[in-house]
Amino acid sequence: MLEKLKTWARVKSPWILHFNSGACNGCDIETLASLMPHYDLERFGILLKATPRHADVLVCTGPVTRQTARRLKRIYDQMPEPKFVVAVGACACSGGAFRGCYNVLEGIDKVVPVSAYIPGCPVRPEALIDGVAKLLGSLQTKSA
Amino acid sequence: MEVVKPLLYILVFPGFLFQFVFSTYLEWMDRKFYARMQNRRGPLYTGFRGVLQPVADILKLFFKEDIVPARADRFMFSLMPILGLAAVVTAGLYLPVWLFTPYNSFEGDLIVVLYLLSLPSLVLFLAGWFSVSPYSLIGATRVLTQLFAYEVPFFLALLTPAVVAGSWQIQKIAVYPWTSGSWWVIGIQLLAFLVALLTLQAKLERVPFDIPEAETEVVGGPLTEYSGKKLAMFRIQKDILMLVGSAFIAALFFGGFPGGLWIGGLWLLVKTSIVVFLLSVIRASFARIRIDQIVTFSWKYLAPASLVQLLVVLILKGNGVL
Amino acid sequence: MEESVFRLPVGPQHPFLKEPAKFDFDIQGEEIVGARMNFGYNHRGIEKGCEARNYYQAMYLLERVCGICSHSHTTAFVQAVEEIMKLEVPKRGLYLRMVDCELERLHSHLLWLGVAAHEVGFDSLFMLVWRDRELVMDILEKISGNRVNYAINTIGGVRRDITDAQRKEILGIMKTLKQRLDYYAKIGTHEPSFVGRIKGVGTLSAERAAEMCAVGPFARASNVATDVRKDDPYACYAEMDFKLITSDLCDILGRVIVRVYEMIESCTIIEQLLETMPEGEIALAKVSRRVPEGAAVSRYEAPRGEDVHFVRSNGTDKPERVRVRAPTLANLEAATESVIGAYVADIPIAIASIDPCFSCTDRMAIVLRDRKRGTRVTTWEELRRRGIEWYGKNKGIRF
Amino acid sequence: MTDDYESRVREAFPDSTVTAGAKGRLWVTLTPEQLIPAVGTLWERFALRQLAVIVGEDLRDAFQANYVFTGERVIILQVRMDHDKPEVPSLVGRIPGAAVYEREMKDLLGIVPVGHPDLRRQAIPEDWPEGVYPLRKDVQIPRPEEKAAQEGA
Amino acid sequence: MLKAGIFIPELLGNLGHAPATREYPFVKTPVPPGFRGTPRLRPGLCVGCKACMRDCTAEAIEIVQVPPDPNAPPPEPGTKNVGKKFKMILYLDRCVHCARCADVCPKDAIYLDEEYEMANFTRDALRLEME
Ligand code: SF4
Ligand code: SF4
Ligand code: SF4
Ligand code: SF4
Ligand code: SF4
Ligand code: SF4
Ligand code: SF4
Ligand code: SF4
Repeated sequence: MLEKLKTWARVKSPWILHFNSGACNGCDIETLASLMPHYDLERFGILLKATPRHADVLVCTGPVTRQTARRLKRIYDQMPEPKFVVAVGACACSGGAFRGCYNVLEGIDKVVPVSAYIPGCPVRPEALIDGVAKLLGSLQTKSA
Repeated sequence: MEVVKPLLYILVFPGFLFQFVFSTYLEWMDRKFYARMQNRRGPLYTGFRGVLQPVADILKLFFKEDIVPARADRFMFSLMPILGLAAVVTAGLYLPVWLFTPYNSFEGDLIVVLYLLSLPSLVLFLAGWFSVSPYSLIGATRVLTQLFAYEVPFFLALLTPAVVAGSWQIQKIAVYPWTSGSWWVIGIQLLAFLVALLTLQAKLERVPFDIPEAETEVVGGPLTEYSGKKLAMFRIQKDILMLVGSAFIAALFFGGFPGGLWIGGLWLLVKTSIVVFLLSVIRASFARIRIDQIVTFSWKYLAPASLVQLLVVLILKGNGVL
Repeated sequence: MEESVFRLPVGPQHPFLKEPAKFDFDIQGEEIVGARMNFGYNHRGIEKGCEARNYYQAMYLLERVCGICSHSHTTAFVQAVEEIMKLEVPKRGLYLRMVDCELERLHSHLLWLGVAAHEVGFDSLFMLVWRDRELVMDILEKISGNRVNYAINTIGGVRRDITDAQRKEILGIMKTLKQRLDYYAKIGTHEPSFVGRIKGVGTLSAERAAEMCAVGPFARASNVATDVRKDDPYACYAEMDFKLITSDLCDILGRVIVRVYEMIESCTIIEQLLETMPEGEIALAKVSRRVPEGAAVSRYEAPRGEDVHFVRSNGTDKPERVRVRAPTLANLEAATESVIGAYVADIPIAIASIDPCFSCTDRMAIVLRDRKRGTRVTTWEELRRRGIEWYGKNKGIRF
Repeated sequence: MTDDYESRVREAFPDSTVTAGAKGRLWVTLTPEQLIPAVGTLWERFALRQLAVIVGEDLRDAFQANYVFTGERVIILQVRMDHDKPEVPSLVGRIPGAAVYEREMKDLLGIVPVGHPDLRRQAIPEDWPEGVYPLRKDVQIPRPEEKAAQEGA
Repeated sequence: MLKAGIFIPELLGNLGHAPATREYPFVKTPVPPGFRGTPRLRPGLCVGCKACMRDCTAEAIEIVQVPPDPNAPPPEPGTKNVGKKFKMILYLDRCVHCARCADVCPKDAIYLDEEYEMANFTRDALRLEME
């Protein structure tokens, strides 16, 4: 019962923190755009938070440049458990267009564990919503 | 029995449980109004139309890991959320909910409530201060600066109905328009009502007065370092503060509760909702002002306005119109 | 140090920055007395990456220098390559390129207006502006197939034509958009709390702007009439009839005004383009994959100002050297200066007012330091005495 | 098509080859020693003050720095230097804005702007190996490993 | 020039009409024609020239020859062997949807469909094989 309540609350109120680890901005704009009236992520209780301490889901864009890698790790560590990381965009998944550039690590999963990958360049806001919905769906089934 | 009754008061009605339910409902309404004004939907899928959204938020926070930053003062850091919550819940006990007199109503409880309502700001200041991170320190100083700016106009504005009713007891002020039969006093206090509304907004640290928590400037302000349960307590505190604040303003300016339990209850709901609606209109239609601007604003406009209002009421009173 | 100066680090992850960059501000109370910027968080090595790719791959890579002016970078690059190859792009192709370019300007300025509103906590304006931005995004998606990285350019022209139905639709949307823009111009200049936050903040005088080589709307808001579209017209801008918007307010309010009216001009340009669009091919049919040896510099007026690309080819199908100079880089220095003396609360909006984006800039570290506002003059005089004329006014900027 | 402007430029740089490119762009070759006076000439005779960008290049047998000045016309000063001695005089004294580009040139190509006041790293990370200049042609940077699972099939 | 509350009419007006929010994910938003979604291979058309592989911006395509099925009946004597068969491995986690592959393919064997909701939990799941 308590478990159920826990998952319910968790699924209904995922607060996100957005981190750009060297993205081209495309995915960042789309992340923001998905909070806007047309897509309105708040419908699902998703709020964009400013500090890692308040967040449940780290929405990370970008191929992880060498300079941001440490930051990314630190922000991840600052987040309270349970926490999830969503890799948004081709670059966050694997480096995308930036594969082979000398200053990128090619993918967030090189630095922090990733719970869901959303491919696209950029991901459409719809795809983002879809990805988050899939992640939440998996949480629900996992605990059920 | 003697023990159970006050306990019930504190924990269930009109204490914590009632306040919690009511206040989450108000938060939902506020978010909904705000979203709709921005042409979007707001919380929608948590419970009916999203009513349970605030509850889900708080519950989720309770189930989360609770981190105390290494640099923070552990004891004070943990004490603050509880203190803040206690203050607002106590203030809420004096809320004239319906017809029956609050458990511990007494002559002068208005002052006590005003005092209790400024406690959360102090708590916030201390919370920021003891979490020792640059953002929370700046946030904390801002809380304090802002406090000095709005507190005086807030007091003055709430003084008006007290003077009109000639009492310091919330209960009496609230029933005054009804018992005296002079409905129209609601009309002449509009200016004070406006000031009270704005200063309440400042107390709640919402746009345009959300300076201490300005996301784009100081991240999360005093609460930057809080997470998990403690953050949840702060959220409850904020919600209840909104409930208590708006219910008080509603009670003092719109009068009490005619017509028994149900109609009285409904009236409470309606008038509080109206105040919350006005608050969210304010939130939606302004940009955040700067800390120096709020100080000038409140000393240049708000304080004089509330003084003028007080003067008007005093003159009317002196001439025996009231 | 008279009073305790307290350091406020901002970034690289901070709500007001959509991109990673780090600033250190020295503050006294609420006043900023010093500022330092550290970039490089977004350095991905694109320039080297280009050398390992062929021209087409490099073009798509450069498109991803940044998603806000993705079209700007490809256009600047493609222009340079076409210059080396001496290609004559069909007129319809150029027109289509310009349509995209102006649409991009619209979406970028709308984005900026929203973000600027958000920086000062004016979320309702943010939401509504971004709602209307979706109009532009929808057009862009319809004509290019993607919302952000349009990939419309190709060497020798563009990849997609627009249909007559789309043309009509865009003209219709331009009308609505113009009305909305007029409305936002009104809000932006009349809403007291908003104006209160942006008026007189982050000022940069016309002389300083010219000296510091500021570009784009940022310079135009300081009354410097600079616009590559006018100064060194590329594509068919010489044939277009549009005004160069400037403002003499020199503050953030001026930047808001310039951008909003520029958007209205953009709408006008798009209308002209669509109405006079010539028939014909949209791209050259056959373009060699190898680019003859040579070098070219291409200038382009991106939404944020002048974007300069340098391309050197070596006769193979891969570029020898690609260099990107983003507009933000030219502006940041000036922006850092405009922050000093402001309040902490003004940092986001002052930095945001140049519309910074570090995706392609990300390379600098400025140290700006002067303890009290008074010392500015002294340093200034000192430097002057040392005979560093002109730029000596840079008072205490240490690189 | 030699116009008036171009002949004036040719006149101003007698020792250099001046090539006219598309759109009236002028490419002027220089040696490192000639750079500072040349910038002065541009400044005084042509009122070209805006340094748009400095582009460092590795031409394999030599290094070259291209100084792009924009204004009425675009003039590009091309400074060629030996591969063994990649040094140019710094322009910071004259144009503070050049500092950023020079620093980057140093970071990415190892071209040293002599007389630059502050040559800390700016583009590449702090833990980057000393003496490796990513934009040099002979530098190969190993790529990070793909995740094993990816390469599976 | 300043007018307090100038924004309020618009905001209150918004209360009066329906929000701009699209009902996604409950109602799918249609993508415009020409949308660049996921690259797909028409295996019958591919001749294995690998032009797409060479030009792919993100190294996202791999074209490999399918080993002939040992169980398949041997080609009838007299008929020409239909030829080699190819399959495409698409690393969807890398693809940047630039459509260069579709442009460059001489046989129009690649096209981009309209699929964009491809989120998944592992990168392996994003590796698509098309025969
Ligand atoms: S996936 Fe594409 S759009 Fe997104 S950040 Fe990376 S390059 Fe930009
Ligand atoms: S624009 Fe707003 S939501 Fe976005 S990062 Fe900045 S503060 Fe956060
Ligand atoms: S500074 Fe920008 S353009 Fe230059 S290599 Fe880095 S990411 Fe690429
Ligand atoms: S100028 Fe800014 S917005 Fe434009 S491409 Fe560069 S980083 Fe992006
Ligand atoms: S060899 Fe010639 S025809 Fe063939 S791809 Fe290269 S440039 Fe084109
Ligand atoms: S099909 Fe065309 S591109 Fe492919 S190998 Fe043959 S000639 Fe080359
Ligand atoms: S769309 Fe672009 S990135 Fe994707 S497979 Fe084709 S060429 Fe590669
Ligand atoms: S370019 Fe077309 S034909 Fe050639 S390998 Fe790719 S899919 Fe096959």
